[in-house]
Amino acid sequence: MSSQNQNEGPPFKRVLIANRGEIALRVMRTAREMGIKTVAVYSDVDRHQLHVRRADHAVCIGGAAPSESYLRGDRILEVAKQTGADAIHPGYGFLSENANFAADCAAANVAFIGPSSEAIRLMGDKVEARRVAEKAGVPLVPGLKDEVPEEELPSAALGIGYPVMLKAAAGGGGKGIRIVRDESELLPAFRMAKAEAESAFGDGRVYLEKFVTKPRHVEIQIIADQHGNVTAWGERECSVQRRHQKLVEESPCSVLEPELRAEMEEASRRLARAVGYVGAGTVEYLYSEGRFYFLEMNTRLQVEHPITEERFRVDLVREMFRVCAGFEAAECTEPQGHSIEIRVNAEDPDTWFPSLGTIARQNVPGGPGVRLDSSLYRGFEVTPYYDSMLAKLIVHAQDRHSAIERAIRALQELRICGVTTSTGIAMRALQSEPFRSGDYDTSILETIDKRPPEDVVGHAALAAALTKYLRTEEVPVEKGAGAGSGLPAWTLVDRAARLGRRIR
Amino acid sequence: MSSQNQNEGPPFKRVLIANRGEIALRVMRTAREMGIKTVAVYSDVDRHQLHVRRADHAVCIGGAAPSESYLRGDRILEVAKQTGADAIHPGYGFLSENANFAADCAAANVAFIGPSSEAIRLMGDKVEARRVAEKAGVPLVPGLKDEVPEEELPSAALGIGYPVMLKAAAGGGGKGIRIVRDESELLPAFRMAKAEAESAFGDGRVYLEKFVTKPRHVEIQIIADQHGNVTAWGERECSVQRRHQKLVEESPCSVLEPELRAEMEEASRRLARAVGYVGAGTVEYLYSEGRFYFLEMNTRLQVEHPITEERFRVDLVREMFRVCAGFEAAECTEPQGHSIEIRVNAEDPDTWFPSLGTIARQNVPGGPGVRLDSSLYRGFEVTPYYDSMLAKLIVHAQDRHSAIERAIRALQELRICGVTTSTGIAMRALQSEPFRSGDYDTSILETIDKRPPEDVVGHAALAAALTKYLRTEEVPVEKGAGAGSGLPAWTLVDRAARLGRRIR
Amino acid sequence: MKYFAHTTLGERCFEFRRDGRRILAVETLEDGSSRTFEVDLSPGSDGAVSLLVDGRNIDCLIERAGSSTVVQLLGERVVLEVEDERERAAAAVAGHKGGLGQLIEAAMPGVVVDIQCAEGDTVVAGSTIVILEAMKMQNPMHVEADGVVSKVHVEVGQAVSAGELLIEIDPPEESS
Amino acid sequence: MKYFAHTTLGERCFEFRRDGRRILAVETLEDGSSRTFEVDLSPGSDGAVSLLVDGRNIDCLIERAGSSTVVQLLGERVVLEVEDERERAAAAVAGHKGGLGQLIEAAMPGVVVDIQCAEGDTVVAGSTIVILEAMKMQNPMHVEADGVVSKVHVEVGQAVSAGELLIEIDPPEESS
Repeated sequence: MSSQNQNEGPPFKRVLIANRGEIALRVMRTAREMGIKTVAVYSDVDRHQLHVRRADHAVCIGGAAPSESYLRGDRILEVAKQTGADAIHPGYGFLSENANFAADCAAANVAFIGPSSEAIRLMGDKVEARRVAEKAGVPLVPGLKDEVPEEELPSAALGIGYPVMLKAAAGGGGKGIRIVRDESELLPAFRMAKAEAESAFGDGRVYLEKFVTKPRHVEIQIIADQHGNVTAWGERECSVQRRHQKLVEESPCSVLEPELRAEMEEASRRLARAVGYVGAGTVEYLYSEGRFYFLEMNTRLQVEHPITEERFRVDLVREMFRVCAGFEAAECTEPQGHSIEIRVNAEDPDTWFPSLGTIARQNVPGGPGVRLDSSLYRGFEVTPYYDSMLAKLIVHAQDRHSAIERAIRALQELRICGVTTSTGIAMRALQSEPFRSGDYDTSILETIDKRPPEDVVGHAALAAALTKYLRTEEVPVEKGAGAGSGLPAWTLVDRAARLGRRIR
Repeated sequence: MSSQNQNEGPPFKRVLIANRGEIALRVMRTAREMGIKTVAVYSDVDRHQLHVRRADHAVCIGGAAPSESYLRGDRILEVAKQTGADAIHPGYGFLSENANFAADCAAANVAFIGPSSEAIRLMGDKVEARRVAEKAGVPLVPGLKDEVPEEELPSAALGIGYPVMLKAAAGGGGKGIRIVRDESELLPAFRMAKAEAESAFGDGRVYLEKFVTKPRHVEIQIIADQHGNVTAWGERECSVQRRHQKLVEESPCSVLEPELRAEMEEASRRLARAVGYVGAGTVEYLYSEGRFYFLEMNTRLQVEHPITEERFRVDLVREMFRVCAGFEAAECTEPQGHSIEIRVNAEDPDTWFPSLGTIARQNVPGGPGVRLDSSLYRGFEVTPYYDSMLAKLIVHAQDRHSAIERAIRALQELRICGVTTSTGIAMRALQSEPFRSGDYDTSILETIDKRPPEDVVGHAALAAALTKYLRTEEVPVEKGAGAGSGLPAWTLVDRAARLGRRIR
Repeated sequence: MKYFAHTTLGERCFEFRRDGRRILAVETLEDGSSRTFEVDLSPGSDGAVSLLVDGRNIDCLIERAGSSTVVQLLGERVVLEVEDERERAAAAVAGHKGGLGQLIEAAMPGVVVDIQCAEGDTVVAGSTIVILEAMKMQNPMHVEADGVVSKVHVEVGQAVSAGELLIEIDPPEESS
Repeated sequence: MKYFAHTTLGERCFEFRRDGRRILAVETLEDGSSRTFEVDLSPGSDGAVSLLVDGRNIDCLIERAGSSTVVQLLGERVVLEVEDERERAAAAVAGHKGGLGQLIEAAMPGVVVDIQCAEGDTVVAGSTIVILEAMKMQNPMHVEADGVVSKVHVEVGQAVSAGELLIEIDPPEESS
């Protein structure tokens, strides 16, 4: 493997970015720095989005609904041809894991910045992916693929190791699941589960699977080139989730031993090699008390890739362009310190509903160790058409403790007006005992106290009451020095957004 | 030397920050991350400044003129006592190199986050500083302290090495200076210089000094603790200057050989030891074609400290707090990549006049490798009372080429409305051949073309003409999708700032 | 005049008095005692309000959202309602709170993917009543207080806009 | 109607025509030929204007500063003046440019630290005439065109506010 060479020259002439929002900006920034011209595509409602305004060229490709624009692979390839783009970067979501689109790009002789169509197809089919993983020696959650007769159950459970889980074949959403902690509970539980499944679903088949206790989501970043090199760039822990959506990610994982990390990296490399992978990819695992189990492989750039970038000081988008153009993957650098990402989603922290509206103003954090990947601008409208993630706040510091303090400090500086965001709940997670100690799992958001601290509520009450006093009793307020504009001194920011009926 | 220990706990309980603007924020950010409470002091006109709004406590100390507020050491110490602050961080400028204030802090039993009063005094006196440096074996620009008789001149000049400079003792501002390139020119030049000096200043004394060709400003960052450890953190090159004010800084210096760097670091350590230095300090040198000469030592945090922080991943403010509290200096880390800082000053790029006004809006850059240390907010007023530096843009990338591209990309994203800033001239410097090649010296801003590129001017002309067309012919413009507010679609941002008469 | 701030952590009661540039705030505590502090307010054109309370800084941003006030400070978002004495008196005259019906409205534009009630059903506070799909997410909407479904205005598969009335709920019979 | 943009790199001349949502721009080049391009304009509430010129994106921010227009784009700041046909005609009637006197005004508040002329002095374009100290910097102010100092309104040491008249200069005698 060669190290990066600054004299390589731009690997492509012009790249079409088949995405929107922060990830389109992310890709454009690196493309611009590499001397690659950028082409933005946009839907009717996105004309003023930053990804359009920051591009060298921009072409409208259809209506607001993704199916009419960002998912229109045919239209996008046409634009690539028209504008002379020799590469397409799909970002994440939309067409990024669409094997057919990757194949179409190849057929049209436009480089798809990602793995081969075949690799996407294999990893996109969950059953197929598990099969390939098993064959490549990547550990899966132990379990039986078929129902076994009652008499074979105890030895099967022993083989898997307690606690085990009995799962109705026809079940879903947690229904029809029973946890068995030792052999004495096994047969009674099996019989009850069977009877329940029969009556609930009309299908009495019950499978045996390892019950993963205290599951943590830990994933490995890999980059593979066309010369057979597969490099692994450590892990990211993404266990702070709600509704299976990641909210806070960190790297490294605070409980991963170096030996196990090496094992996970090696397993990930084997999997990548098994499918002839080229590009950046992420292998997701369940980690549980010193063991790890394959979940799936994401054959694209991951939302949370910046925390890997900060620790390794690598530009993963640059590497994607490089390996796609045939350059050798960069040699892995020595990671440093600790990095945390906080996703800023437009959503109500209590209801987790999307929060729609117009961004009236924003204050962004700055200073040492703070990075903001944001699609926001004043006047930005949060619409129901697209993902509710508005921005990502990434911090890096010398150790985990400092990174947490820095993340809290940066969140204190960040303010977004016009919609409600998920940052309050991220603040709660960062300040919670389980997170601070590192001893947490994917249930963390269900277990912690989500209310703001009492002194903060008290100060808010005073500020709100005082503001109302000034408005109500119409005291002529002297303008604070440096306040600047001719606004009435106590003018409140009026919410353009209509808030849901919850707040009354 | 110990490496930093996250279990140390906060080194101080509460720090008063005797400064304003971006450096006050910079110090506060680290203090907050370390768990140290912060006290802001402010002048009448600064009530709404971010350094006040981000502090835990804030106290008004007087009028707008620095002499009535930020330079009032007595008042500041009083506030420190009142608020229970056990430390004072002076930032840069104001009281940061005031030996008496440092002594007063010591007498009042409040930690001054900086070196001893004595070290400040020694390094603050230029003559004394040169004496100490010479004694410590730090090279000075070779020259004679007294006039020598004509007959001794040739051998003296040979000892110093050509080219040499003849300088009128009473001269100043470049007057009465003659450059001599070889011995044949020496005596005639000496006689003419003497005669000129006699007639111009009534003082015919002329001194001989080394003429430093292609001078570059290169400085070494050091941190010294109370246990005799002095660590050196590489260099910063600050040769992009106008009116002796730095505008763009980079690290490392692109022409410094490792051996010379080691020599400069060692010389700086010797100087620090010679004055019993404790804290962060910077030794400034003139670098010229493989040699370096002592200029002065700044006994405080330097404006451009972030480029060192980015390369070494060290928090220099944290280290200042630590060594001041008696902890051992952190061990020096291995520097990585290349870092560039651009100062954002409110000033007209043609006249270099300060540009006063109110910040109507700003767009800040983001994404990988970009840091912004800024005191700006919407409504911020640039007043004549204080320094015109509004913000610092810092980038880091894997190598110098990428860092330059990243700095350009970030400057393209940065927009400040309401005042004129120095970023246009920084852009010119970054894109100039001398800067790109690394072959430049302190004259760079005098030599490069400062006009914007032709295609940019053409696009600006089209945009401005089109906007006027829309206003003049009052075409009802459909609002761009996502434009958001109810503003008339083509409303221009009106400058609150009154521009000088130059632009007409 | 007294100002009452209702928060998730209880009610706070303040009175204010001008004293030149400064404002004195008096908070009445639960036990009837009170404490006074000096407040210095600096409102900014960037929407932020800086309050110095006896020198202690509270840097916040205040938005109104309907009848509520949203305060952002220190990275937290506090939603509360502030009422002054006159408003409280008026509300008391207008009748007792509670016992009124609820209107379930769409919190966002979306598609109704599930309706978990029928007219005449008794529903309990906190139960899911409708699921709206928006932004590729299933968003359950909950009942806020016990009651009886009086009218269902939508059907499964129907696209609705924000604020559109979905379901009406009457108070439970025994309390109306 | 034609629009003339005066830039540091010469003059550009444009005409515009609406075509539904799009605008057609016709630029007249120096040799009298012209080129046409399609312009799509998106003005934003954040002050930015996005122009697509035949699909090529020009993302800029436009401010007015007196009679000048300031355009920020790609990290550059371009100051120019735009005049339409009517304005140009009006200016031509109003008389020839130049040959007028100059008023030297304080570009910023500050203190006069040096006056390098006296009434009656002949001054040449580009020469320093007054030095103002502001922000701890010495700021020299220059003469824009040759002339004769007719009035000095200030003295050394005097504090002046922005825009305050410092010195009046008449046109050189031979040209007035």
